[in-house]
Amino acid sequence: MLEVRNLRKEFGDFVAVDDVTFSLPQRGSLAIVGESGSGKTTTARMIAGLETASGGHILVEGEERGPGHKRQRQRQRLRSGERRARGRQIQMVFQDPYSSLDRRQRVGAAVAEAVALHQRLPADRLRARVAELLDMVGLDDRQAAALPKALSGGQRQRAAIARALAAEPQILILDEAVAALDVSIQAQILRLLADIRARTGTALLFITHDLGAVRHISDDMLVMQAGKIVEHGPVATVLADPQHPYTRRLIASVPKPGWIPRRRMDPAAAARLP
Amino acid sequence: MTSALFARTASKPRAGRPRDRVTLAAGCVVGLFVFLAVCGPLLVPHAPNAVDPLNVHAGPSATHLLGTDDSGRDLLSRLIAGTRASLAAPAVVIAVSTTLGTLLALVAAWFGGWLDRFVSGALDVVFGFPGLIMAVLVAAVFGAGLTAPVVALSIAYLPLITRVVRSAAIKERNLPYVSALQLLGAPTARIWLRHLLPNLGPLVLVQATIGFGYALLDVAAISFLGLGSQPPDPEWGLMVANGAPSILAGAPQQSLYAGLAILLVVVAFNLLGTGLSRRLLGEQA
Amino acid sequence: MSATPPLLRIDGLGIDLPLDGEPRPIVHRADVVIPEGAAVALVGESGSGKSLTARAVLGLLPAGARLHGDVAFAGESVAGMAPERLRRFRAGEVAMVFQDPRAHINPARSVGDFLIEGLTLTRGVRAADAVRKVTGILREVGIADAERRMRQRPHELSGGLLQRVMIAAALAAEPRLLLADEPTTALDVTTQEEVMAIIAEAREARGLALLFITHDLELAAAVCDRIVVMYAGSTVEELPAGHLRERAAHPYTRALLSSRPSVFEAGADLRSIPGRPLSGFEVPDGCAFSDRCPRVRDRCRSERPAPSAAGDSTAACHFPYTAPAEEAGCHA
Amino acid sequence: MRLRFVLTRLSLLVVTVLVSSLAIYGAMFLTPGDPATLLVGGSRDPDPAVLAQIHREYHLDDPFIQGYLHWLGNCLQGDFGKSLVYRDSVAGLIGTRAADTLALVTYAAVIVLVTGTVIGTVAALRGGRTETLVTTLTAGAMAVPTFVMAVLLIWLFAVQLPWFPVYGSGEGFAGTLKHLTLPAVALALTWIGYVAQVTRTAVRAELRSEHVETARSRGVPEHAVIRRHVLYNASGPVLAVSGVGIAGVIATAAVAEQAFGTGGLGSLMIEAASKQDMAVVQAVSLIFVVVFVVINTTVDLVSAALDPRVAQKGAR
Repeated sequence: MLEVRNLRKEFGDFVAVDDVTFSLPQRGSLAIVGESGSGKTTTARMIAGLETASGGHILVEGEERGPGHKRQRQRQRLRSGERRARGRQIQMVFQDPYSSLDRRQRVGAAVAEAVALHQRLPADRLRARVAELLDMVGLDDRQAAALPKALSGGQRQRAAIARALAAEPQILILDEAVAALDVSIQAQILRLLADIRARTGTALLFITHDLGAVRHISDDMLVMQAGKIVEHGPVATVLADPQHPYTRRLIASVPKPGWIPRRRMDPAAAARLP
Repeated sequence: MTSALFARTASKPRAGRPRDRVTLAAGCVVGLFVFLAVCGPLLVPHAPNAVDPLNVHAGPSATHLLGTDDSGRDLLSRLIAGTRASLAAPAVVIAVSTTLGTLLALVAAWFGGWLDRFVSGALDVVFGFPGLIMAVLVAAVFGAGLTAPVVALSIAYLPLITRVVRSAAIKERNLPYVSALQLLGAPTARIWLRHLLPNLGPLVLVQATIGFGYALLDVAAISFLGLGSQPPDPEWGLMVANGAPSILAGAPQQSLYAGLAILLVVVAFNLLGTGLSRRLLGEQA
Repeated sequence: MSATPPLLRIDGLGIDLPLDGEPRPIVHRADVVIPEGAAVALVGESGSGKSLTARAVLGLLPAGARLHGDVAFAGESVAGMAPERLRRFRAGEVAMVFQDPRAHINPARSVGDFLIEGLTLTRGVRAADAVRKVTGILREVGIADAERRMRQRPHELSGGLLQRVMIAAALAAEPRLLLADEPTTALDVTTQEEVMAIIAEAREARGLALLFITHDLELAAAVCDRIVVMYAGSTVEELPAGHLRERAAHPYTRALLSSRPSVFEAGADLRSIPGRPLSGFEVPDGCAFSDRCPRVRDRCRSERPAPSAAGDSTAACHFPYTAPAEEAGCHA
Repeated sequence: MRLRFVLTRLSLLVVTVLVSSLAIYGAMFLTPGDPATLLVGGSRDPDPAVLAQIHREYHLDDPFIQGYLHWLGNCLQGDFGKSLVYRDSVAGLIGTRAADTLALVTYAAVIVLVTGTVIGTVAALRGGRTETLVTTLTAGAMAVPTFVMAVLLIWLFAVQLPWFPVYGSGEGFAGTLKHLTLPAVALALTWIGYVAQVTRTAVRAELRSEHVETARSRGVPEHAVIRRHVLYNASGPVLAVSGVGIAGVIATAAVAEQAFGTGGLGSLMIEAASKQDMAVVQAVSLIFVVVFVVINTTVDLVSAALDPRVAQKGAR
């Protein structure tokens, strides 16, 4: 359903994303794993259309989505119907639960605004749809009537997910969506996402550095390092039998029973660090 | 987490009730003067420009509560009548510079790139031109009167407002909720009007309130220098200048009262502004 | 109790901070014991009070903080130290590594300046000697081109390198106890491993004791001897790291273990804890965890459980697990 | 990176001066009538022959840009034209008054810098009541207009307590100092408040910063923490605000000069403006703008030298 071909992004001389190619099937769940500076978030932002690609193609159901040409993109910026149609393709949930919501807008109103952008509904049907969405993410009436600051990080992230689902997107991108949460809350959100995928068939593109979360939520994964894909395959296979040295290193760095931290970086490499 | 907790403990105890009372009082003073600016001419006990050559430099009395000036005009009436002229000019300055500045800031922050660089650069240039000097220059061209200085000050205040709002707008524009709205396909106009502007509103209001005090100060200074309001207008800055020669003669009341009126209004606007800032923006002590 | 006191004993520590003008309890009851040379982890989520507890060890609390209970270093109460004694204690006996080195190292001064300051200003080491010493330590923590790094400003270094600088600065003081407050939370996993390895090696070489503050139970169990779990301002469980998986008795510890998705086991069920972690001042009368606990009973809501020892560990729970954990989803 | 920042700042200085000079020169053409009437010095009914001569001297009939370049070229060579009101060369008028203004501005600037930074620092370090008191007083000081302060000082020290002379600018160093004290205080007060408040905020922010917590956690003696970490780090913003303070003193010097009748460039400009003697107004505004901009640029450059992060941010 989503196809990314030879995607590239340059910031001046710096190549942030280099020749990234992958696809995400209908109802699929793909994780892009990498550390800071790997280009995973930039890739996600280009797919969502928040960043212009320097080259390559992004296709949703065979249709070109993120044209590389800047001028073409700006023309599209003007057509709001087109923008909404794109909104029904891809939605995104961001890392920081504190600024993902407008601090002056009540949670219910934020979801209602999102629903109203995509469906012309009479007031009572709109209200019912908002209640349905909030219920799906586990928020009640009291939380719907609250301002974001009255909610915990996990509840805000639930609200952000409800807002994204209002567009009934085919693909939901989660950009480190649980990284800022407490451990016990992370588990809640991961379960919620798995549940949503099962109920709505929304495909998930999971951007993360957390291999544990990947195992729980994704079918396939790709590993990025310095802008390039270094490994790509089913999650179980990659985690059980990593091929690329960087993937092995990444897995070896995860604490587990009997794990002893080791210094793997040679001093010469450390000297080249900024 | 810990640092956020510390910040809260450090700032909260200082913002208690007494400060809010100060803000409330400042708001009342501002309200009183706005009321006087609107209704003042209806309330004055004497005609503000009526001279009385037999009763110059009179002290306070039942008929003249604050005494009279060098021409025997009633000072209280002149102060009240002068409220409108003294407040209207800075109000225009702030209205123009705030509206224009907020718009410029939003445009620069939203589109970024060369447009932002151009706006910031242009404002840096304007900032290099002190407002008072600009006002004197235009007064030299157009002759004395309030119009030219008000235009000059509106331009001079532009960079001050725009810089603050722009940096806040850039922060706001980069928050993920704006990206989320864009991804939902919300029209740009809607994002601006329903989200960005309301969120920047408190900051703009605070800036405008504090700026008003300084604009009043600058307008009064220009009138004091003889380049703004002209005699016999009872504008406060002009009254300070008019009264100056009488001070050495031992009759400081005209300058003092007019000066105190200016002081009171500026302090009130400042306190109201900082109070609003604390309430609305939750800023430092 | 033995004749020689442990290196660090935190005994019934409570900390109140002024919030909205009135003192609120942030830490209710923290108990930690660190023998000479041992590594103890203080594990908890946000609001648990773990960072504040660590700061209390240094006597580094915000203005207006009220303390009860005691923190004793080698038998000497930290709260009772005179200012000059406290300063020498901080300069030479404990050292702290903070979570965010970028904020915690003066950005306007050079890295070298930061490193030698602890020696020249606190114990009158000559600058040249101090430079020689910290150069050696920088090499030890994996910074080879020490001379160049010391001339640089903090903003020119990556987060991982800066954290090594912070550790080097702590080691240069030759402390007996190292406090590490989430030293790797802001770092990538591969860098985390490097930094933890550096800390482990330094401990080995120096016989250094460690108080390791973290939210990551797995990491804590891997690098420490004993684990102290905190929740909402109280110590809820204390046990040997090796027993964490099978013998954790407190429902919170078990829930925390099973809510972490495992990288290494397919199909393990992810159990989430309902609700959110509380802060110390939000705690109800009874057990702080009662609202989220799967084993809650009436008594839990009215009576706060006191810590009680069972074998090698201690748990503050009315109804602790006694059977080895099978269902926790994390087999050893 | 550093060099690029310096070049950016310097080119901004040049652009600002060019645009400002263009505005100063162009302002003359905004008048509804003949710009030459602004140069004859206020006479309502000027002699056509004089007007024609002015047109020739100021190249008013040439294309605008040519006239501007001609004027700017002359100004750069120190030739600011002639004032028909004062019947003197503008350069001569400026020359005799520049020293008075320089003395007043320097005096006021010294007061602002010393008092403002000291008060602000002490307030932040002492905290508690001192801080509240200083915050209140400085907020008050910022609200007192220079000319109102002038009136108060004159009333207090000329009528009530005759300690200081209030008019004129005095003879000799001591005399000048004595005569300029009241004007300098009136001029300085607003800016003392401003500098003190920003200094206080900057020092406060450093006191609360995490790196200061680190220094304390390492047992660095408190006096060294204050000196090496708090004051050292706050010096950047304090320097920047000092620059704003000096620039502000210069920009408002005219008011103090006029209020105390000390004479100087500011009062020259205001007199000239009220007499619509454009040649003088243009010359003095240009001088003020150049000085103002040079000070702002210098402060930016020095701040960048003190804290390299400023330069990095600015060059982007």
